[in-house]
Amino acid sequence: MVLDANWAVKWLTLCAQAMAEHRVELIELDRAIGDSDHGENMDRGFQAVLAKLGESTPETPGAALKMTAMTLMSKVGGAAGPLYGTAFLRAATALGDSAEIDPAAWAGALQAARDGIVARGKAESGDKTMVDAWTPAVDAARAAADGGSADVLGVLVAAAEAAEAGAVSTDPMIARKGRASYLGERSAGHRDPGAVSSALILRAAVGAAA
Amino acid sequence: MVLDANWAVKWLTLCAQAMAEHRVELIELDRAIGDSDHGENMDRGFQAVLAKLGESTPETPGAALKMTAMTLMSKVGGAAGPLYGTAFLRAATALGDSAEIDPAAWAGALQAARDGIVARGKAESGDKTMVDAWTPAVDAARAAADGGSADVLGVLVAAAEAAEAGAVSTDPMIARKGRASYLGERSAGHRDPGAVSSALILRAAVGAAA
Amino acid sequence: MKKLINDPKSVVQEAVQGFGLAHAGLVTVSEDPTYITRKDAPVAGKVGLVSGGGSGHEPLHAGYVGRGMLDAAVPGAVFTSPTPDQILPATLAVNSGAGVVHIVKNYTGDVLNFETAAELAEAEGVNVRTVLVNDDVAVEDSLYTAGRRGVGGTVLVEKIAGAAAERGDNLDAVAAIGERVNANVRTMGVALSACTVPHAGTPSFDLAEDEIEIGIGIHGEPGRHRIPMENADSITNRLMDAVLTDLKVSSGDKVLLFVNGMGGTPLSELYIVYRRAVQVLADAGATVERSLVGNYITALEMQGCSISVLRLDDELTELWDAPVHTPALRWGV
Amino acid sequence: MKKLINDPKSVVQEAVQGFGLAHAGLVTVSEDPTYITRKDAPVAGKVGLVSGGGSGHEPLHAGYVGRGMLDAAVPGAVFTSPTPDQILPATLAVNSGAGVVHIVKNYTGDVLNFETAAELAEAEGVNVRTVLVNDDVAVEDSLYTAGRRGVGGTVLVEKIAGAAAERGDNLDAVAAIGERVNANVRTMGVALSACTVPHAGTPSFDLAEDEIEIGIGIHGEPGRHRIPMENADSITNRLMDAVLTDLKVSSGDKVLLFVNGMGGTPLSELYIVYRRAVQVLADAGATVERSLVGNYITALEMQGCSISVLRLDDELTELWDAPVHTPALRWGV
Ligand SMILES: Nc1ncnc2c1ncn2[C@@H]1O[C@H](COP(=O)(O)OP(=O)(O)O)[C@@H](O)[C@H]1O
Ligand SMILES: Nc1ncnc2c1ncn2[C@@H]1O[C@H](COP(=O)(O)OP(=O)(O)O)[C@@H](O)[C@H]1O
Ligand SMILES: [Mg+2]
Ligand SMILES: [Mg+2]
Ligand SMILES: [Mg+2]
Ligand SMILES: [Mg+2]
Repeated sequence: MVLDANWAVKWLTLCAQAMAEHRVELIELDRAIGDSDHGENMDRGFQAVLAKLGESTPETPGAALKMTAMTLMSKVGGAAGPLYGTAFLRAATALGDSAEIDPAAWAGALQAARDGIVARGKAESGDKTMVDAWTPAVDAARAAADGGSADVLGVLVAAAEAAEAGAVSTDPMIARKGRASYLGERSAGHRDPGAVSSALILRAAVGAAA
Repeated sequence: MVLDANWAVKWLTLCAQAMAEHRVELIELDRAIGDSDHGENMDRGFQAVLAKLGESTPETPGAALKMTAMTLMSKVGGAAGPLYGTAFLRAATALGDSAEIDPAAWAGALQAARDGIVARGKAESGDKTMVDAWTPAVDAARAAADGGSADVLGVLVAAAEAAEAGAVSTDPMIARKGRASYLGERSAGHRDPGAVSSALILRAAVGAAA
Repeated sequence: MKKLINDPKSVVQEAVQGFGLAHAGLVTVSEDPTYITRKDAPVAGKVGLVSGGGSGHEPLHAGYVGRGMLDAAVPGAVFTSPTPDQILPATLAVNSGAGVVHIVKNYTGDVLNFETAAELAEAEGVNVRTVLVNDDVAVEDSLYTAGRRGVGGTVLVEKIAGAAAERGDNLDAVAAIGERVNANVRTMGVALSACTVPHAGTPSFDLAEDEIEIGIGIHGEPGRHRIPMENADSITNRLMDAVLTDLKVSSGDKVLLFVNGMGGTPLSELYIVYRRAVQVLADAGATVERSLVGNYITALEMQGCSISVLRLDDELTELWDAPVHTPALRWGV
Repeated sequence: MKKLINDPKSVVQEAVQGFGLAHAGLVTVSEDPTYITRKDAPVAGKVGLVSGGGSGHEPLHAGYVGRGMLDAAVPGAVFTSPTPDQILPATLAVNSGAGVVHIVKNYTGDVLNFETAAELAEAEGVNVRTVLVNDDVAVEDSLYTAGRRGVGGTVLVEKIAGAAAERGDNLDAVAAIGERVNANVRTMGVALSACTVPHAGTPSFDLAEDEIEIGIGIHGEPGRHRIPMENADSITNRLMDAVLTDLKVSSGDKVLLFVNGMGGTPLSELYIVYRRAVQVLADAGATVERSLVGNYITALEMQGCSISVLRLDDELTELWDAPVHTPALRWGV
């Protein structure tokens, strides 16, 4: 199992599938503390990525992620568009031209993605945003990669599980960034949609490698 | 029992009471085949009549009806305002200065009222309008008065009963005048609100004499 | 029923007060009896234009009082035509001696009340002409109805007759222009939801989640028939079909296309309807020379729209383009 | 969900097409990427004004493209901010060389997308200034929120900055005027019902028949808190209280009062609110010098309203009065 261009294509394809499948769920989550569009935005964005993949096949994982960044940036809109756009762009840059990604490189790419989101959105952990999925994911991936015991699949799994737990952890939080922050305390008791879509993306990475 | 100014004042007071009591019912009837305002219009109109009665007491039945005509004309609006206004005005004219009304005079006043409504509204019997209450009422009052057997109360009762039956008779009719006519066949199966308010008015005349 | 009101009984009065405050530079409000006149009324030598009807259709009619349109508007209770004791003083207030045109939507109540007021005004020496607007193709104009209703076309009659009066046309000429507009305009409407009259408190009709009413008027009356929900293009096709057939639109015709919101429908949806209506007209060989899209004659918060098509000639177009300065319609000034 | 649409996915595209057809004399529509420019853009020597945001707030922003207001509008998907690949070409299209001002409502998505577009435009040699509108007093402007939202005040910023650009102010001056308007305007809104985003299909929040949401924005988000239904005067008092306190309105102030409908509320109700708002201002010793009442920045078919108060000075008043010729706001021309 190697993380190469094939894997990247499969990952993005599974992302598109996941967004289509969870479109309504993400809309419902956003309906509760936002403006009911997150599922629609993500679905539209990844359908566009899928269309691009149909046009030409990227040569490297980095190229695939760069194409994804540009597409999400121009098709998603809202807060999620620029944030995911930046995340994929930074990850692509971190990966460079490598044909294959090793555990450390993947952890580094996730770190770059997370830092990109924070740089753009200025959210901190606990602000009830996608950062609350990404930060634990990065930490888990880094730990798995550094431990040396995990193969690349193990790193993907660690990141996905941590992101999922991170998404769940947003439930009691009071939002301090993004649209949900307007609700103040009323935002508590709901899961952040962006954290959930982030976990879906990281879970799809596992599926593509399995 | 005589129909004098006192009776007229009591009649109009009972009319106001009836319209207030049946306000919602008349709105509901008008909601089904019109625009939901008949009960509100009639209530507003007769409350204004009541207010006028509080300001000065009419000397004759004719004066009471003329005041009512002018008040309804200026406060009711819609189709019912001018139609009832004309009806009361014509009745007042028919009664002239008489201090007391005998059966024949009352039948004549009802006839004049009915003719006024027809002159203004151009509706025929069977068009599903207030005319379908007034025409049988006039006929019944005339028959009772002409028969000579009925006292004035009998004439009032005959008119009220015929008006009530007339209102019920509008149920299956297809409206050909007024707002309900826009509905075409969908107007069948509903009672005409103006016919019902007409019956209430004629029933109040009985109550005032009882 | 949730509404931004204080008391159903004071809705019209308070709305008119607010209107008067917001447009104090343009209009004068008489509160008892209720009517609104143009600030500079009566305009010397000019024919006066008066319209009115039940409230609940805002901005109609008060929103169209001002230079190049109405001289006075007379609002009745909600969905209830005004009374002669309102219409008469409004008529007298705007009569400069050149006479007054009453623009009356064809409803029994409006017709009767304006009729009485016109008689009374004539008795006071004012020449009155009445233009009856009856553009609604949903209603058959036959012995078996009260005749076609006045709906969307009313706005166009008021604008164009208003421009004719402003340029100095005499009483008969202004009335004739108004009648020409009425003769050349047809309208058909659809409701996706009913409206709630404040004093009634419940929706004016009940419509299932998958039904719409075709052929509604502007008073929350149910329409001619009820059909399952369709998409915007199909609904537009239906409305346009009825309008174009009745108006006998033919290739080469130049028209004004007016897509009107009933009050509760987003503007974006009106533009979707407009888009399809333009296509239908193009298919019929007609060209849209002028257009109007928005909430101009409403039925409270009803969701839905009406489409009006007015066949234009050069004079009507010129009068449409003439300056107008009212709270709700303004251009060229 | 009943809407006059064909397909939730084509709502924006078809509405924009209809808009372009209806206002072909005033605007040019680019369909892919989607943006709308003033017909005569770029206007030589003039600073360009670009605004944009999610769709569903019509007539904002496209309705304000034209002389004396915006040079371009960039509509995103419904309630979703537009993307840099729309904002950038719109910016380039209206740049005459005098630079471009981006008017951005303060939402994370709008801020981020406009930020990227501005960077890209700067990279292509266009000077860009950004005016961030954040007039919503319902949201506390603190470290613990995304900051106050841009709501009703946006319309006023666009009109007044547009007039400044039209009279020939330079880039920094236009931006400064926009910021001055923003600094002097506060807004607070209320919803009586939620709206339904087409692609979502269900109302954006659930509100009982006897509840209202105080402090709503324009995206169908729930408000700051929910209270039992009250009458129009009480609701108006609440909104005005919040606005006047935050704006620190004091005796002698001259203001512009803007009562805005959220889309599904009848105009008559807005006038009832306006009436009370004027009384509240009078009690505070302030005078209403200018006013605007109607549906100018909406949330689809939401029922409710917002009240904005802008403290005027002579220059702002003069710029407000300056001629404007757009599909949705027009005077003096
Ligand atoms: N400043 C921020 N930093 C990180 N993530 C954010 C920020 N603001 C919003 N988000 C994320 O974006 C998600 C909402 O995305 P979306 O609904 O598509 O955009 P919008 O809020 O513009 O409608 C939120 O659930 C949250 O995870
Ligand atoms: N042409 C007519 N002739 C007689 N009665 C009529 C006519 N048109 C309407 N009506 C009566 O008026 C009633 C409706 O009155 P109302 O609801 O107050 O006025 P509107 O129809 O203007 O809302 C109808 O129920 C009918 O009885
Ligand atoms: Mg969202
Ligand atoms: Mg009625
Ligand atoms: Mg009525
Ligand atoms: Mg959004």
